[in-house]
Amino acid sequence: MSIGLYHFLGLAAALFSVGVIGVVTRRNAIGILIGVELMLNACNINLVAFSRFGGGGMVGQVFAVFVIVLAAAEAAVALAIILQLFDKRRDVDVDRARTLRG
Amino acid sequence: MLLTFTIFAPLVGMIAVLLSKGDAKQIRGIGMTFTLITAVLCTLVAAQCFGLGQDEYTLVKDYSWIHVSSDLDIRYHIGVDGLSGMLIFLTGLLAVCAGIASLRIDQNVKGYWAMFLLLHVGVLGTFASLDMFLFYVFWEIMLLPMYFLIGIWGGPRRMYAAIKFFLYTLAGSILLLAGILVVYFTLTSDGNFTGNALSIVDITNYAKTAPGGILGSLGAMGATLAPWIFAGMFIAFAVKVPVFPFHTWLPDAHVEAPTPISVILAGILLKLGAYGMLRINFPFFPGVFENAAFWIGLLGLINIVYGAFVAMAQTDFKKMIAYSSVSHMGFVLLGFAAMTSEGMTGAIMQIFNHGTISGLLFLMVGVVYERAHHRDLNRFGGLMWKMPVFGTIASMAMFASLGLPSLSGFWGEMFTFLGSYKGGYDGAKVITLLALIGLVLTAVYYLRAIQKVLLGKLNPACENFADISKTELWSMLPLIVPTIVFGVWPGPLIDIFAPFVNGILAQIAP
Amino acid sequence: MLFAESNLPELVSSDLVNLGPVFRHFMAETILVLTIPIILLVDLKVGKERRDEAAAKIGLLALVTAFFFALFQPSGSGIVVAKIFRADGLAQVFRVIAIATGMVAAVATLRTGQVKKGRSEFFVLLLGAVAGACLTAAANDLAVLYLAVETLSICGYLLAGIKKEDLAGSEAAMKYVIFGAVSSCFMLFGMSLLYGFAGTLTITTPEGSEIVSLASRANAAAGSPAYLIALIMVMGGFAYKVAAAPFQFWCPDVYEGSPTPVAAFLAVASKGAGFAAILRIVGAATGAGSVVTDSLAVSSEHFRLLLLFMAVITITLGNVAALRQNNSKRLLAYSAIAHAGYLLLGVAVTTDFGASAVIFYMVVYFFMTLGAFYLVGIVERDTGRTDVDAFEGLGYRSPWLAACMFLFLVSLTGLPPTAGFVGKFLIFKEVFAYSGEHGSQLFFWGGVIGLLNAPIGLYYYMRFAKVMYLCDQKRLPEGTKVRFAGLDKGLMYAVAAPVLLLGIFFGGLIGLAQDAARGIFQ
Amino acid sequence: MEQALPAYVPWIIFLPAIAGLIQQFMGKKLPRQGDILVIGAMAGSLALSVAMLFGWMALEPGQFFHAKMTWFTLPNGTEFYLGIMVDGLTAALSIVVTLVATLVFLFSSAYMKGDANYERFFFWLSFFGVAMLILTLADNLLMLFIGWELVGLCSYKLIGFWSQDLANAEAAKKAFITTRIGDVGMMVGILILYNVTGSLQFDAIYAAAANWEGSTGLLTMAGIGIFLGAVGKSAQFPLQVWLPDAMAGPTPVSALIHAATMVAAGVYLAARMFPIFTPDALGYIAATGAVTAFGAAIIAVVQTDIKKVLAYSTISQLGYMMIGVGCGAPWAGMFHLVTHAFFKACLFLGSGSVIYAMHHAQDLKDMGGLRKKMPITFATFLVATFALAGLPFMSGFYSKDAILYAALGDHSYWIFGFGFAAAFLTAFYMTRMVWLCFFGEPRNQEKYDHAKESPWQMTLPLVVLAVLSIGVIYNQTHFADTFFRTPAYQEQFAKTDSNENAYWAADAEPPAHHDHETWFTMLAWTLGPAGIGLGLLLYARGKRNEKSRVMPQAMQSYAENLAYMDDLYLGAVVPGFDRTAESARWTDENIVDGLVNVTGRGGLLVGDISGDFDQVVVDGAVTLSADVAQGAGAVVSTAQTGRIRNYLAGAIGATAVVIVGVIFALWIL
Amino acid sequence: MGAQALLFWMFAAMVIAGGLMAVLLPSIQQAVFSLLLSFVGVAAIYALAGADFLAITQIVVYVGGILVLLSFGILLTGRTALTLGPQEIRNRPLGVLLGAMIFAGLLWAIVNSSGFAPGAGMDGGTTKAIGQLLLTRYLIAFEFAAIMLLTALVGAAYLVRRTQA
Repeated sequence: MSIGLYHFLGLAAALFSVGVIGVVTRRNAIGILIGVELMLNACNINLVAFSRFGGGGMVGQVFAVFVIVLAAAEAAVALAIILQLFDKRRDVDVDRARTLRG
Repeated sequence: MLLTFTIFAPLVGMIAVLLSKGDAKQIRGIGMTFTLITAVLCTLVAAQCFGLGQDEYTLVKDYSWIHVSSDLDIRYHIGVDGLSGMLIFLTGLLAVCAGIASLRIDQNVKGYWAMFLLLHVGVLGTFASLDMFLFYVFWEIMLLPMYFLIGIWGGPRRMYAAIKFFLYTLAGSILLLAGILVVYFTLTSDGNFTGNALSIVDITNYAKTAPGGILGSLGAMGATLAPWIFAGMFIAFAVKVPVFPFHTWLPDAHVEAPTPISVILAGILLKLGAYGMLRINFPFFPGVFENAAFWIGLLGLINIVYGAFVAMAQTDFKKMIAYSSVSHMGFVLLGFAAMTSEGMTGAIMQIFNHGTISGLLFLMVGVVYERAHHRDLNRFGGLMWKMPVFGTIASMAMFASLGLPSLSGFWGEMFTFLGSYKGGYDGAKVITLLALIGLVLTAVYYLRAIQKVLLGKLNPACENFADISKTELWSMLPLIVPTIVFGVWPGPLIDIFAPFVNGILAQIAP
Repeated sequence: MLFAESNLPELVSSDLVNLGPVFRHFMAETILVLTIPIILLVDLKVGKERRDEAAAKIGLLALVTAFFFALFQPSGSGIVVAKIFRADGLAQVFRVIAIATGMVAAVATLRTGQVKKGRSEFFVLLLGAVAGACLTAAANDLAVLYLAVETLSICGYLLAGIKKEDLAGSEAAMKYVIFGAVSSCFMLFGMSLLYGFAGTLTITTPEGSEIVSLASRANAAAGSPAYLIALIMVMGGFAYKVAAAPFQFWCPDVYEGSPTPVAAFLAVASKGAGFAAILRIVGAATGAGSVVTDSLAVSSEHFRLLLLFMAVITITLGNVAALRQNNSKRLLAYSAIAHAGYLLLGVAVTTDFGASAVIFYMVVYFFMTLGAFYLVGIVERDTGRTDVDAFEGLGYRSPWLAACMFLFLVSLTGLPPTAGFVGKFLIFKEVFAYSGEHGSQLFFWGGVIGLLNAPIGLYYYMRFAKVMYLCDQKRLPEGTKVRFAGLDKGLMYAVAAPVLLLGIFFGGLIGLAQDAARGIFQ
Repeated sequence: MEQALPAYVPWIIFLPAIAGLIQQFMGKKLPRQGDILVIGAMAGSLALSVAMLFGWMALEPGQFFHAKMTWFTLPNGTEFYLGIMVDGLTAALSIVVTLVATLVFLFSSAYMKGDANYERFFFWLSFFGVAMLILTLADNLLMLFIGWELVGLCSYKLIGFWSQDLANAEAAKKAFITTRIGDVGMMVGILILYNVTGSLQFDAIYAAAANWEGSTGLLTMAGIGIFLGAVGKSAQFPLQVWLPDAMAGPTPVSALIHAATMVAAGVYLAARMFPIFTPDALGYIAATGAVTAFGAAIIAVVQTDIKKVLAYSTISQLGYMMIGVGCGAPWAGMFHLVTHAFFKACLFLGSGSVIYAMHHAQDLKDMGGLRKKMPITFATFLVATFALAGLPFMSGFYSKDAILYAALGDHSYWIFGFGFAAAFLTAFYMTRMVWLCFFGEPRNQEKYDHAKESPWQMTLPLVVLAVLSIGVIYNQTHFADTFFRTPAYQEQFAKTDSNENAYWAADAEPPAHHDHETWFTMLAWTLGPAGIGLGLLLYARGKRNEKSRVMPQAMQSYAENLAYMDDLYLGAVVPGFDRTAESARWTDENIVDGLVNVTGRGGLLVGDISGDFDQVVVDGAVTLSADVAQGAGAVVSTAQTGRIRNYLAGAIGATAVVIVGVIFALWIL
Repeated sequence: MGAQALLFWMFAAMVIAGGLMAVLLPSIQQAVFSLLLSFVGVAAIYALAGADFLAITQIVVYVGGILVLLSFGILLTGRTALTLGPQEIRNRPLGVLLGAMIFAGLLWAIVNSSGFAPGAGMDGGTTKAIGQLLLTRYLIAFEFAAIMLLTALVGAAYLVRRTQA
């Protein structure tokens, strides 16, 4: 059998799940970001797969481009905020940042 | 137009009060003026309601209010028949009394009168509206002013009472809303139904003919749903009446509320529940009602006996009277359940007369409280000798309430019993005979109260009590007169709502 | 064959975007977006000390002009702009809401002196967020939708943390950004699958046009499990935007931590944008404008039930949790969650009237929630407290403020004669009507549960009323007079008046909402 | 049958009514606080009733006056009437009422002189007169019931007239409530009758009863129900407890209300309703009467309070009348009612005169030898006593005789026995009282010294009443003959198996009195003297005084403990009610409130919003609901840990569950 | 199975392995470096799918941008981040469970779905096509994205700017 749409989709699903694991288990804010990046990549794999093997056409890849750009921006912002918080708490353990709760 | 003016006269008054820059005195003046205007208009409206035909409304105004689509057409549809006419008259009556009694309120006068007048907008609107949406809107409008009137001008535990009142009533009216919506959507999708799915009149007429009731078009689901909706609406109104076991807000509310508000509460708000049952609950679901009659009668019995017993055990004057209201509203249910002309007559007479009498009683308590600043039955005594006028009126009121003939309280009970014994459901006779116990119990706690407050040696603590003042007397007069007049001559009272009774009996007990 | 040159058609002029319609239908957004670099340039020009007020002036000016443009921009259900936007009523309504919210938030920030430092950044971000919200409502292309949503989110993250000296603010921002990033991943994954099903990024097809879109391909896709899963994941992402269960966790913390005007903005504008997008996506996913086959009908039914459960859970969750709150911002946050639930209830029936009910409710919600937050902001300014007890005795200390607050609360509770009641009435009417027509017991009981929540709502809203009015007037905290005058007063009256008037004369707005909602579902 | 009502008849009611109102509203301004007005009005209606009597007698036998006007109409067209019906019963009772009332009013004008509330007293007296006359003249059960309740009210007000003293208030309350209990029974009767008849007019009811469709048991129940009303008002067993206490009221009140008229109204009711009584009902009535007559008589023997003696004697005499009705001879009952009204009123007023002289001391121990001090009182008192004791040629003799004979004729021999014994006891205790009061040595010297004869307003009534106690002025056969000729009664007579009534029904010449069996006549003649003789035997020698025991231990203690009835009520019934009430209150505050709150989540909300948890705790079961709602809120709040990762886990977990769940639910399963 | 398949499985393994390491390794730096592995793998997968432009962008932006950012972050948060050490990971079983559930669900759904839009798909270079699209259909979006990036950076810069005095 030749490699087709479903292989890519499966790969994407797997990568997405891996990202989920990271998001749920990491206590380090940056760790969580790592998980997020993995999930985003999974999405991109989907997009590319559909545009390559499905009837999606090129737009999918454009979408992927946007995703990558936004991912970068998001990462930058997230990092900024995390550093901002770190400045005050000297601590990247998100579990310990819980003054807001209830 | 008259009816519209009547409904919104208090609103104008409220705006006037809010805008007036005057001091407490002037505000009282404005408030009182508008209260009187309202009362006069109410009387005029009631005067229109004699000699109507069966199922006939007068002073009807029916404008489109919100026309969204053919199936959602909310109308400003008002009108009165004998029943609502009578109750509007009662409202005017009590408005005057409560108004005069309110002249003594001196804390935050502006707010008080605004709320007081707003309350009447809600009440009058509810009595007059023939569109369910309108009905619900007015019904809810009553909540807030009441909440504040109890909560701000009330006694020490006013918050507790206010919130309790609010929550109970709102919980009830939510069920009402659910019911309205279900009825509404069913009718809009019902091919046989021609007419406005929100119009009380149309739906009532449809309920006569529709196969399987107004939910008939739902088929089996409708059959299962109808009792639920009926029960929901019934609870909504039962909370207001109040019916056991939804009555526990009443004593708290009464005890904490200032005197005039207790008067309104007992005199009018409780009646709204009964009115709702007569106007919406029963006519919409005649079939269900017939099956439920026994249970309603049973609830009535419980209210009568249980309420009387609880009242008997009270040491707080006001609480006792509050529970006596619970007991007396039981007669209303008993009369409804009977589905006989006598029963309906008795119930509706009870509605009116309990309005005047309990109003009078609460004014009495107010008078005592003014002077003693407590309501503990055991700490009075011998007031008869210190304040004879008060004593006379008070004992008259209590005897009226325990159903002494020649005072209006008698008729309600008498006809309720006569009708209920004829009642159309199994067990009516047993329930009625058991309810007779109420006669004795009522006598017991009222006579006890008379004895503890009025008779015996003059309690030294009450040495310097003055007899009731002119103002207080004036605030009672509008209630004393009907108590006596309708006691000896109930004719006009019956005549005004007779067509309604025939109508609803034709509806629920054909 | 990697890196082989492909043979594409050359560009022809017709492919180029015609900017005319863009300016005609999206002038407001254009203004907002173009103002951002202007502010930045001005920053460079003016001195350090004047840059903040300069930015404020420009930003406010931009928002106001944008608002008026937004009001009068032509819109119609058929209009497609630059292939990727729709300028229909939906876009119109939510665009107006978003810009208005932005205006009020900006004013609130200035009036309550919330963000002292970094005003210019604040305005830049606010403009960005507003623009994002507007485009979210207008986007008709998955990629653009994602772009707009992300813009809104990212600016939101930064706004939440804009007070960097404030620990709570930073924590809120951190939670917001992380939660947002994750849930947007879910949304994106779902979108990517939808793209796979549709074969195009276009979401809906306006009636009369032949554009292939998700809506027109829904029938084909409906049979596949992945389709429903994709929808669920997309809904997850939007549930985060509108703070609906199970993605509501961030909401209370973020509202409490972030500056009050920002909280207000998030509560109204970003929720509104979310719902605009939800309506569009759900409409497309249930095959709006095309003949529905059985398979699609079935999957739509399942999807409806999911939405119903989501809604009911959200309502109950928000109400019950709000019972125990003492911080007014937090309390309003939970109430916002509950309201998201009510709105979802309106979405769940997937009828045009339901959609119009949602739009109506959203407009009302805009007035009452914004008003409540604004007043909380004022009280916070003068007392420095945001707990409910800060309102103690306001009924006597500044009666008109209390009156407005009370009006908003009554409306939030949903009692007549306020607009809040009408909104709930329309939504529940539709729910019951649906259950009646389709004989759906689930919808019936869902509606009942929703209704039964009202007393709970009443309870925690009335706590404000209680502290404002039912307090012991003898022992009122003296001195701390809450100033309520000038612009604040005017603005609040302007916001309060509709809450009351729309409760009595709501026909017009319903009509408007129905026009806006026409064609979202069939 | 019916004859147009003479125009003056309504004025029998109107006169005292108008007088009462005037006196109420301007009594202070009127001379002597308007008592003359009241007395005059009552005298006026006396005259009118006399006229009415003769007017009625002029009618053909069996005819009666009747007039009615519609009062109000029910929605279903049922009409209720204000109506007056004058047959023998009415005529007789109205005479009694107006006459005794007039005399008592006159008497009070002296007796109550100088009382703080003199004019209130007269208002209530006239009000009573009005109510009593409504009751008498009514042509339907509704009006009768109204009058019935109103006389109850007046009796309440007048018993409690001196209610600065709580004991009097207690007595008044007791009277009202006890009679109210009877009224419940009466309501039952009314309900049953109305349910069948659809009207409360007497004629309709008679007709319905005459050809009764529906079970006889129901009719019996109706009868007994109505009769229970009478039991309450006429202080029959077991509701007699209130009457002795009612003596707390001023003596004229006791004379008018609690001896002559109101208590007799019960008998009137029984007689009025006679046509509807089934044999069983009649049996029950007779039995009640017998038990009451005998039991009260025994108690009277040991009473030391002069008014209490009379009170118990009244109870027992009322029992007698009931025997009469129950044995199918309502005419005998009514006859005794009339005679009793006069001599018992005389006795009460006499005792009143004595008490007046004794400065409101009414215990026998303070009396003795008063005959010298107050001859008129003594003489009249003696006459009345003879009448009550049933000495030949006195009114009481004939009426009792008629009743006993009716009992005999009804073949209810044990009832006859009871009545017989009661008659004997009556003679005995009256002798005892008279002796201890008027003969012998004064036992309280200084009171004795101050005592003097009462003014004419008090003595005149005594004389009149004493004269009326002479029996020969009555022709009781004629009484029976004419007074019950209305057809309803005729049919009923025909039904009841009393030979004498059968005879009346046969519409023949009434038998003269002497054709009783001789043994019966002998007995009747000796009964009274025997009792008196025994009394003299025991007391005349001055050995014994009011304290001394005269009966076997069992009877004695039974009598001294007032037949244990009060113990029963105060010890068991009343506390029982109170305890029920108390527990009801507790339930209401703790359970009902609680339960509803649990369901409505109200408890906690109400509780903590109003900020007083104590209240919630007081609200009992609400604490439970508190936990419930606490839990609900707590679950969510603990979910809101503030840990972003828990949030993520929650959200993602939910999504994962939904995804997998959906897949399983929709496709795999 | 052809070379393409071989490559695919190889890179897929690389992606997943890298990803797993990135999420499972306790040390944050190691995580970042394994992330690099995964990213490169993804880029390769793009290339396999014929998305050359994306592959390059992937390398540039992710490897050259985001990874650098992350490592900067780690350096700036320095000590604590390193010493968070063993506690770096918490309730891994839950995470794995959730991951597994989602993976299973998605995989099952995808495998059983046939409704994907059919089409020949396209091959050959994509750079020009993407360029064209960005300049025609997505021009507005493209510009908007630019402004948006600007805004984000301004905001981020403001946040991280040290606020002395």
